Amino acid sequence: MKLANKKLTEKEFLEQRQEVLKAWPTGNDEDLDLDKALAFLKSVPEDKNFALVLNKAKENDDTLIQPRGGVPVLKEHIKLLNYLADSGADLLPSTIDSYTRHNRYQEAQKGLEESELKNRALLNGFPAVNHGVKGCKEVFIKVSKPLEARHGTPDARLLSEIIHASGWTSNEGGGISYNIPYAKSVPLEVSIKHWQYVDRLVGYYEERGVKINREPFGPLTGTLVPPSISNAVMIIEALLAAEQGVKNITVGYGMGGNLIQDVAAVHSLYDQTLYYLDKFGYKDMEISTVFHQWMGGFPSDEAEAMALISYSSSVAALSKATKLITKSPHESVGIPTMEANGLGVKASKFIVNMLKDQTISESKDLDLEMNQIKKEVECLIETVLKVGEGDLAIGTVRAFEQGLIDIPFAPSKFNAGKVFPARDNEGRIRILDFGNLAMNDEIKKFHLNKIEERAKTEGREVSFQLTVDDIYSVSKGKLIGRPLRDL
Amino acid sequence: MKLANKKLTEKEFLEQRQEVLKAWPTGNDEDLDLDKALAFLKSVPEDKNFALVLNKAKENDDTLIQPRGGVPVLKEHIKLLNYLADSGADLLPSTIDSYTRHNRYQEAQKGLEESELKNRALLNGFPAVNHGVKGCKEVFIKVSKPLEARHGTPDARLLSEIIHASGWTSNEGGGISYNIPYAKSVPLEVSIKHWQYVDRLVGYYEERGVKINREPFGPLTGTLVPPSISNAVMIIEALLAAEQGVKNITVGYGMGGNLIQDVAAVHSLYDQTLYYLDKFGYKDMEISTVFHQWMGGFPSDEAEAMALISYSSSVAALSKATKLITKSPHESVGIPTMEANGLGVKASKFIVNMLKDQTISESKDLDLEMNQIKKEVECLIETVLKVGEGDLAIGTVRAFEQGLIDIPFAPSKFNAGKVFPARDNEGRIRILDFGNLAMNDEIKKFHLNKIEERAKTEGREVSFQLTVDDIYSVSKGKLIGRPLRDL
Amino acid sequence: MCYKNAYKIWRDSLKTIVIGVIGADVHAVGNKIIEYTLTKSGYNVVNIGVLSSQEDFINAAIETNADMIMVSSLYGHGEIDCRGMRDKCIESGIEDILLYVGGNIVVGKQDFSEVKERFLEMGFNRIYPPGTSIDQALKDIKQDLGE
Amino acid sequence: MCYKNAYKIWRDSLKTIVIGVIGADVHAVGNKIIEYTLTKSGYNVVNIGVLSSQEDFINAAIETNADMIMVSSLYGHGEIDCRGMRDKCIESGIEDILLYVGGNIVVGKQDFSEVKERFLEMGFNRIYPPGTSIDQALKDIKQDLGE
Ligand code: B12
Ligand code: B12
Repeated sequence: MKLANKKLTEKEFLEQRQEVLKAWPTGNDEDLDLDKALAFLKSVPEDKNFALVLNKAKENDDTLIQPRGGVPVLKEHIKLLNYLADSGADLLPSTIDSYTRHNRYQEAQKGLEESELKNRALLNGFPAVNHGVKGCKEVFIKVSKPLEARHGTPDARLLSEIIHASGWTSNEGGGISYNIPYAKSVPLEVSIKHWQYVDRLVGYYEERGVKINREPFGPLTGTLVPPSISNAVMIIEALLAAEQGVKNITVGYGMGGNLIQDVAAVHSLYDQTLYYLDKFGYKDMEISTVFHQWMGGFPSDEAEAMALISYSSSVAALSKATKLITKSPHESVGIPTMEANGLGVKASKFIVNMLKDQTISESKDLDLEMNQIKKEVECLIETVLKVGEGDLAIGTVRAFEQGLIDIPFAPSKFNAGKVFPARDNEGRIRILDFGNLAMNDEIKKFHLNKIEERAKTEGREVSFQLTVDDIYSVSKGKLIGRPLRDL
Repeated sequence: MKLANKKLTEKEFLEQRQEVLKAWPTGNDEDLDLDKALAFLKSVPEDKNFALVLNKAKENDDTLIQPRGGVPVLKEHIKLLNYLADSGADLLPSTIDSYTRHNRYQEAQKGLEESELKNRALLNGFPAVNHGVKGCKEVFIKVSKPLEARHGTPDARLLSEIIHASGWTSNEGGGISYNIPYAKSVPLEVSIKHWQYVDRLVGYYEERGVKINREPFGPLTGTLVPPSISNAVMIIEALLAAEQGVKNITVGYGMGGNLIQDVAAVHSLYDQTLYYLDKFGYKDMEISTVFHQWMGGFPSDEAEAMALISYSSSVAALSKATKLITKSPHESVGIPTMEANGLGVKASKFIVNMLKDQTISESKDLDLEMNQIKKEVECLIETVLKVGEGDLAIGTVRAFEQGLIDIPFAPSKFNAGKVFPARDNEGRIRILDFGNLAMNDEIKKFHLNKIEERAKTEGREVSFQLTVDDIYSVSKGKLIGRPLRDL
Repeated sequence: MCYKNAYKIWRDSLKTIVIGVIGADVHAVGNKIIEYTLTKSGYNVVNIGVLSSQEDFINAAIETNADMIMVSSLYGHGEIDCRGMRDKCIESGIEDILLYVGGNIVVGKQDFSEVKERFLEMGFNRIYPPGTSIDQALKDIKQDLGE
Repeated sequence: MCYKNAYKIWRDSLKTIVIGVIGADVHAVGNKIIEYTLTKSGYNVVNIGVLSSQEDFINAAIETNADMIMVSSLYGHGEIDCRGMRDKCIESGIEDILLYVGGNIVVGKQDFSEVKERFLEMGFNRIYPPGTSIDQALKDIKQDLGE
């Protein structure tokens, strides 16, 4: 089948489905019968439906708290999730292990078995495919909050089938955001097709009256990603999902570190997602936003990590994001213990409650930053449509091929990897090297001026060294990687 | 001697001094000879001089970190301070115990001896007068950062003599701020006179070329104090100090909880302090600002406390205060352990570093809030001058007598205690009951409107219950004490 | 029966609690809230305020024929300030009065069971750990004073 | 001697280090920084990138006659992914090659002395705890490879 941004017919979908379910024995489960799954999903109570809980939060101007978290052994995983809920999590995750993400179910099985045997986690997440509907349903039944699969899987078709049939009403990812930062040699064309399937599955349920939330992964590589690049990717994935019948979408953003730029990014992400969905004729969409606490390298000191978590939460609350994904004080070291994860949740919840009734006042500075982001996003999206000759999916593949869209620090060979960011004098993320990025000269000049200004302040040349220093800086307790100054 | 805002002559000062030094045997120390003390103070290196370090920070736009901290036993106290410095404190405190604050040196002695015996602190601070110049000098010599006495002492004359002669180059307090929130039956007239002496002592050294910093205590009762009330007190104390020859002053503010109001308060505090000092002809003043992390009831959960500490630090950094006074995760329970205190320092330092290059953008909202505070402060200061028939000291006493200035929740019977604050819908601190507070009708209307707006949102009447709910709210994780709503 | 009398009779029917903050302690906020809460809960509250000595508490209790003395200590010197209080009550002839203490009664974060032991020995009837708000103690008060 | 030759001779004089990220791990940032730092420090760096198998590392080492293999593992599966690597080196005839491993090599916060033991047994020469940046390891590299 040729790539195109076009809704899969039910026939195409069902045919593909037969293949998908064969990838691993758990695909055989009778609960994967679509009618059975639909009936089960319809029995999910309102307060465990991810989409409905998000809608309510948006209405109330709340920022909901969701940690990451997943361990291999079923019992332990359920224990973890309940602990997180008790700590204050409003929404629950199940972070999937990396073998499963690469469809290496055999290795996942080995890791799972060894973890059970040794009583020590050898996998970095919950192998949902290996646990199958049986295990995933048990998780669903034994927790009291909505569940989402969080992963990083270029081909998440079987995984998605299993989790939705188990009553999990949200799924993170997208054809770009779960490929470029998460894989090396999966062609974009392939991952987009696979995510069309995942979205079509949600559309299938949606058409039959079951609300399921979808969440493109905003932070991408989590490393100095300029807001316009991630926002453009979010909007493209929202459009691709909408075409397949998805109605409830949460677009995401990973904190950059400068308050005004971050708030501007969340606001313009929301505005432009609405704008483009409307422009392309997708109606009755339910759009919310998710803010990710600092996604780059964390400080190893736990008090500092707690401070960073709290600061991230303040920004999230002030940006009025609908959801906040939290980190833990163990972030720089390894998968957190249940307790450490809970500390992150508690601190985050405290902050969003404290800041519930506050916003960032409108200001010229905020306006300018929003306009800047919007202009840049427009450049990118228009270019994608142009090179795609009107087709968004094709345009995306071609734009990445030509480096017109380019995600910094991504491992994928289908990403040009020529864009290098650096911070300006206020710590806002700007672009130092545009590579082939589809932005006009005015924008380029703006960025370069800002970076030159900074380099001048620091008495040094504009070079890749700025980028390197900025990658390390937050973990060392500074936003901007300035050379040490005499005190 | 009659009260007046007039510099003590050297003769008056020296005469009074003789009495002061007799209050406790340690007043007898030969190092309290003014020439000896002066010589010692002149030997204090630049990086241990509080005033100079503050000046440098202000120039660099840095926000310095200072914890609170003091334990009775000398060796333990030195250990504590060095630990705090290693955790990142730029400036060191010595918090004085409560007996000393009330000049009950006998009881302090008992507490000190019992603490040494039982190897467990029975005093809530460092009894500096009992330790005398000998002990205080040892502290000074064995730490590497500038030292300040932090207390709450209506009559701090002997204490101040001892600490300055020991090389401590900053002293917190003032005739109002260390009486009204810290005493019940000390007449304001008396405490103002005693603080004139303390300021005159600093003026004496200042005239002879030694810079010493003075810091009026901004947070007052730490409990929902409207910014204009504390700012007015700060400005009055700055003027009283300047008259006695103090040159280096740090005016303070305790966080209220709403970002914009807090930033507005710090900015206008700085602006108006400069304005009034200039207006009354005090030249060559060096003014800096200090921001106190949340001074009201803390949450007992340590993760939440860390979050509150971090949020407070963000506000401090964004307000560009020169100094930040930190709290610890043990705040709600008791005097923190060394380690817990260090955690607060680390988190705070991390945040001010992260936000070093950021400010709150100018906005209409911020401007309006600043103007509001300035107008109110003007009302208060003009009234004080009026009832004092031009004399600030006399005016202050009379204004408090008549409730024209009135500090919420203060224990002093020389405070009217008729003002009750409450938060508005954005969590800004407004005044619910003005008592006799010297503010004009326009201001009163503004406040009452804001509070009515809130009460309406919550579907209840304007009453003292709002105040009570707001006193508890932050410790329960909300800024505004709203009635529980259904979720 | 005139209005004033009715009021007095009602007033006298209430149980009386003396409250205050002991020693050199000036923490006034909790004290004001305690007065507000106990009054709202139907007690006759005699508030001697902050910076009160043992004698201040006892004298107030004798004068008002109080049923309970509720000592607040927030600033950490509670241990020193409260010693011998029960003995003074005995000397003053109110040996059976209920003695409550709460707030942040010792310096720092200490093992509370030990702290409680120390204050029980001093003769206090109920001892509350940090973070116990007055609302949480209402149940005990009701129980000890009768509905 | 033409320019190209001079370059080649200089190039050949450098010690060669193979770097990459093992297993299903895609953490690319540290890997790019390691390449940058080692190159700047005068090593010939062969970067096989993320998602590399033991075989990928060993083949690259053989092809480039490398002095050291530096394995990064960030995502937590390092323990599974690294098992048997020394044996494979021996089989492939590069038994003496230096094997370094670093990053976040196991799942979660574990006692590092135990972790180190496990990896020493697997035949690694140097094992680094989380938070050790490449700059901090330069000293060891210099020492092991000679100046
Ligand atoms: C950014 C990031 C991501 C990005 C990566 C983008 C990309 N493609 O590169 C994204 C968001 C995609 C991501 C995904 C995942 N991540 Co991740 N990620 C991070 C994070 C926050 C920073 C990593 C980073 O770039 N640091 C900056 C660079 C410069 O530092 P560095 O990577 O540590 O490398 C330096 C040193 O380690 C050292 N070093 C590295 N190798 C070696 C080798 C030797 C011999 C020596 C001497 C030194 C050395 O030198 C490098 C340069 O100085 C870390 C946590 C942290 N450190 O704060 C988690 C972290 C590494 N991720 C983790 C996990 C589990 C995942 C996921 C499974 C998702 C999840 N559960 O959250 C997926 C895995 C995907 C996969 N298949 O690999 C865990 C690993 C847990 C563990 N080991 O127990 C971490 C530690 C977070 C955590 N505490 O849970 N991640
Ligand atoms: C506000 C505050 C101040 C204000 C007080 C203003 C004023 N005049 O009222 C200022 C800034 C002036 C101040 C000064 C000092 N403070 Co202070 N202060 C606080 C703080 C932050 C909040 C207190 C408060 O108002 N809470 C709100 C009210 C509603 O709650 P509450 O006071 O706890 O009272 C409730 C309960 O405790 C309970 N309760 C109280 N008594 C009783 C009795 C019974 C029987 C029962 C059942 C219940 C009960 O009911 C009350 C209502 O619900 C607390 C720490 C905290 N809690 O977060 C420290 C704290 C009490 N302060 C402390 C100290 C040490 C001091 C100082 C010595 C300075 C210093 N070292 O920092 C001085 C002491 C001055 C003096 N001589 O007393 C310590 C005490 C340490 C200890 N016990 O180990 C604390 C715990 C902070 C800390 N962790 O270091 N403080």
